[in-house]
Amino acid sequence: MKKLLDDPAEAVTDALQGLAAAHPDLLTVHHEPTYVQRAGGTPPGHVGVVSGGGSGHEPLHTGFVGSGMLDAAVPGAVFTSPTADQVAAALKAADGGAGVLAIVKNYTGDVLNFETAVELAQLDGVEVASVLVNDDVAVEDSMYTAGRRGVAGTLFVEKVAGAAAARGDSLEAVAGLARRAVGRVRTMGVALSACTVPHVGRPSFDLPDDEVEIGIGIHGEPGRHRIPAGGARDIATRLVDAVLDDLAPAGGEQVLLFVNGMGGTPLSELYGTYARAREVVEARGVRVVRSLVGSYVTSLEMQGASVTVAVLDDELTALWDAPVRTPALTW
Amino acid sequence: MKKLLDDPAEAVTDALQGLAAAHPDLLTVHHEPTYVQRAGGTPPGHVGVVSGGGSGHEPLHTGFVGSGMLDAAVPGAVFTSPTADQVAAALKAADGGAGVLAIVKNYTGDVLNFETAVELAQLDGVEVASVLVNDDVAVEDSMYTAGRRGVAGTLFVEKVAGAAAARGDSLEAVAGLARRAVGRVRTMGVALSACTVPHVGRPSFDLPDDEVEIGIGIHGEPGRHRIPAGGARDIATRLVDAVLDDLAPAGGEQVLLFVNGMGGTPLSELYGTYARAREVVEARGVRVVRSLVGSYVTSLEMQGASVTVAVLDDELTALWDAPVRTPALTW
Amino acid sequence: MVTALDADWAVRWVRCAAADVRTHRDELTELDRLIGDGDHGVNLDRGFTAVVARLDGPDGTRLATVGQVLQLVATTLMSTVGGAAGPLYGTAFLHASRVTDRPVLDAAGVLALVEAAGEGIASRGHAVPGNKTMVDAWHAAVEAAGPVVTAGDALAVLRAAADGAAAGALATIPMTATKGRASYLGERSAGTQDPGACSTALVLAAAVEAAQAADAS
Amino acid sequence: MVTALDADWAVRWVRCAAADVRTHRDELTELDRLIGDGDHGVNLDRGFTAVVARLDGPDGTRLATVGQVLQLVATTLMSTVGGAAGPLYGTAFLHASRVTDRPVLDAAGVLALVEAAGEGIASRGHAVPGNKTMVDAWHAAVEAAGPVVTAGDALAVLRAAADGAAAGALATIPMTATKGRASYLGERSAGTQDPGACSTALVLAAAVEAAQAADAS
Ligand SMILES: Nc1ncnc2c1ncn2[C@@H]1O[C@H](COP(=O)(O)OP(=O)(O)O)[C@@H](O)[C@H]1O
Ligand SMILES: Nc1ncnc2c1ncn2[C@@H]1O[C@H](COP(=O)(O)OP(=O)(O)O)[C@@H](O)[C@H]1O
Ligand SMILES: [Mg+2]
Ligand SMILES: [Mg+2]
Ligand SMILES: [Mg+2]
Ligand SMILES: [Mg+2]
Repeated sequence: MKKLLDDPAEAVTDALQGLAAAHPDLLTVHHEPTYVQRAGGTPPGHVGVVSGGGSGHEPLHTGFVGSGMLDAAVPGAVFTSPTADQVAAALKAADGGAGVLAIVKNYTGDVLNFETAVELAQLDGVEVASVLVNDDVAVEDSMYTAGRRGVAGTLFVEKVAGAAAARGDSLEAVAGLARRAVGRVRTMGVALSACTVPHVGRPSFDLPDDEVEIGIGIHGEPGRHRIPAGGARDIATRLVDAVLDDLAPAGGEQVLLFVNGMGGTPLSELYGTYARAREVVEARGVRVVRSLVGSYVTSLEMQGASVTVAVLDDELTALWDAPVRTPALTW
Repeated sequence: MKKLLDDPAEAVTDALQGLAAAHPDLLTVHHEPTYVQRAGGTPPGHVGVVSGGGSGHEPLHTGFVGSGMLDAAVPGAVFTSPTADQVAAALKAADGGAGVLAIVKNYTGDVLNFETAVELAQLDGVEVASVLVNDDVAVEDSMYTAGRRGVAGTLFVEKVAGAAAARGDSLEAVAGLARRAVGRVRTMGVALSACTVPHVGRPSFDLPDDEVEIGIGIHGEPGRHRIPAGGARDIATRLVDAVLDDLAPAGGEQVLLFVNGMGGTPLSELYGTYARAREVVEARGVRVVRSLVGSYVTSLEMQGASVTVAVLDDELTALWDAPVRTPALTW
Repeated sequence: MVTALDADWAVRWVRCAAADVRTHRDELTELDRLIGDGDHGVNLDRGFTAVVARLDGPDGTRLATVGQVLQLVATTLMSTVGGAAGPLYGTAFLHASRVTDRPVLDAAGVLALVEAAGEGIASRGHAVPGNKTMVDAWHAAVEAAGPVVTAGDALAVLRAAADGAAAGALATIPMTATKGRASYLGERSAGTQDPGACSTALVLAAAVEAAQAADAS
Repeated sequence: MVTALDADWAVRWVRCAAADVRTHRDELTELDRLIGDGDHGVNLDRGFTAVVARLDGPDGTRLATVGQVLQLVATTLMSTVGGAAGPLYGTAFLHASRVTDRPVLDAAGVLALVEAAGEGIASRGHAVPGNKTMVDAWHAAVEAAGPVVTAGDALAVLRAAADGAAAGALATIPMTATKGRASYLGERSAGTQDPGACSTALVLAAAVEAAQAADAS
């Protein structure tokens, strides 16, 4: 394992130090407990939007702190949910008097720690609503699993909620829009290589040279099954089909198509995959009206990608288009 | 080799198809010969700013086409300079009546093809000025080399030139500012792993697990020497020292510090490296007033990073801060 | 025969557990790498290291009851471990501390401790035996310890619980996970021991170790 | 003895060169991987494939002089190869076409062809012998071919040029590059043959092959 790191135990702290130093206009980093807050705090009277989870998915979530998206983000250790007291501190800090929305990716660790944190913040008089993101169609949502994971679709939910909060919506309204976003976004991913967690020092799974993992999450966990390594067209077709089979669009819908890199995939491959994915989406009678291509919800240096489709309506489109200024997403 | 590609010979075209489909508001892609042009073309009366080079460095250059940066970009095959007729077509297309600035990275292939292209465009009555970017301090600029390479500092030159053109500067003024930018920007890079050119199918060099290449370029070429793999602090110190020794700041200068990923490096490692690099820069009495952290000038999926320092003055700072709207850089 | 276990035992337990977690950190992490996300050993090691640091600090000097020790463990794990294991182990020790707030535990007290811990985890994680989680180990511990309590030997109860946990952890190997990250793997999760069940067995074995040290002294 | 080479020979030359470049594509690319950026074989293969496609198309039917064939090669390489090799080989064939615009070349004409090509490359790339570039092969070709021309055998001149190029290419192995990408490696460039010099030797050997086919027929 070779990485641009010093002590693996300090890797998260070191990265946060750099984030704070590079973006003093956008955010500040708090310590003991650790969380990242928007510079200047939540505007008074606005709903605070908070998310968090294990590190290793950068820019998610810390890179989305700023105006128009997250008011605070809580990074845990690599691939490890933050602790409840970290999350509680961020929830309290992000309260601008109109309450706070907690956006939680559906993992046992995140759910348990956010649950406790919400109770702690509420004890301190902060009004908190939660929304659970579970966009990963690779996992069957059945009694035999912990339920679908929250993956790249989280970006869409955070953007929509942040924009709703920025225009002054109430906590109930922001939470409602975030839930609407969750209901309309689906993702499926593929890994060409595993990633190496710094303190583990070896790849998170072993993958032969001629196979890819279909249905991976974003924690270096293996996927649902392996298939022979096909080309971009083959993979894009599998991912889009899985996503659209689940969304079951009637046809004629307008969608956001988001091709996300897992961290180690060149941008050119993501654009090539986007081209293939778009062909498949449009062949099913769905219109792509918004696009995002890049490495936004990653698994360290994993090679691979995910395809996310979000079904838009006029309001969600307007919220997606609304101005945003964060280290990783700006328009 | 596993990549999200279909036919390696079509990889550049496939990525361009995706780029065009994802950003119709920002750019269009022309074929036969291939170049990328800003949507709507160069505003009449404005200087056109054009760059190009081999593919595999995305988002450089095609991802910087839009308003406030490049009016056209010319992608060659992977790591292969585009042909002269491609470049000539882009130069002609980017002429808004006020002439065109060609920004050329200093590689024999780029220089030769741009030279011919400039002659061809001038034959067609287009006024063209050229500026050669050679920011890589890893290469000694002596009679024993082809001269210093153009690497990540190219982004700074393109941003400055694009902003100058956008405010209506003359060709002479835009070229002068671009040359001033070239004179004040220096870069040094490190590779932790090699990259694999799609049609080659094997890594561009072989690097033992406990060594890193110092002084790499952006074409998967080996560096000047190998050193035992140290941590982020060790590497950042070496890179910053090489850059600042060359720039020889008197102290008190205001600089842009740009930590660039080579394609396969997680963003968190880039921020950690930025934190270390900034400490070293500031310990030498130089003030970091602008920052950029991300994978902007890449070598496919290579793991590694480069550190770029640009010495700012009021005008260069204003041009850096000026609005830009491109697929990869927007503010 | 050890009829009673006190706060000193609890402190020794926690120190033993911390040492054992450190020793087996990479094994736990490897199990989690195979069917989870490869951090379980590191998570617990970070937490127990923090616990020992607090025991060595001013907080460690005022611990008069078993419950006080366990409460310190609970709050420290909750604020340092993160992940699923943090709140789960935290809740286990918190619930256990509530039924052990006295200077000395007898055999029935030990059983109550193990029961409260196991129930805490099950209620927090909504898991039942057979889901291939640490609940399988805790459940087996309680089942094994129950019948032994009438003999009145606190160490024997503890030993039965630890042996039960070890057996319960091994029994997770063939299971297909239906809770936690391993459930994402579906049938591919079968064949590997659940990391949380394995750490549970470690932690309960450390309790026995600590009690044996008392017995010998 | 072959006293004259015509446009048909030039067409055969180009086809032979294309086939040989294809056959040795991966070797050329591997040399370039070692001291450059690993694309030389692919670049030339793309270019010569395009040349053959044009020869097979309508453009290929109206070629009456050697110069016309070489001009088609020049413009096609310039617009399809890219990199350093595109303009360099393009200029070589362009300059060569200017001195060969007649139906048949004698021994002196062959020498003029090789000289013009070599000079074209040297002037375009500002390289001199010893820089470890294709100039080393072209220069050695000209040096070897010059003395043979008085005998009047066009094939012998070509053969001397090709043998010279091969020797010149081998001579680049110990050199430290001071032009092109390999110069970035400094002394680490020594020990590997220059890819462009190697392809030069291939291309000139193809010219001999094509002339021998004429001789036999
Ligand atoms: N719902 C649950 N109930 C009980 N135990 C669980 C549950 N989910 C996970 N676990 C336990 O947690 C362990 C994983 O802990 P750890 O790796 O530290 O956290 P994470 O899964 O967040 O990375 C599993 O091996 C399992 O024993
Ligand atoms: N300045 C130069 N003059 C002559 N030949 C050169 C020069 N620079 C490079 N070359 C030749 O070009 C070859 C490399 O070609 P190629 O790999 O196709 O282009 P690139 O270097 O742009 O990738 C080198 O092996 C060398 O023979
Ligand atoms: Mg975890
Ligand atoms: Mg090249
Ligand atoms: Mg885990
Ligand atoms: Mg090359």
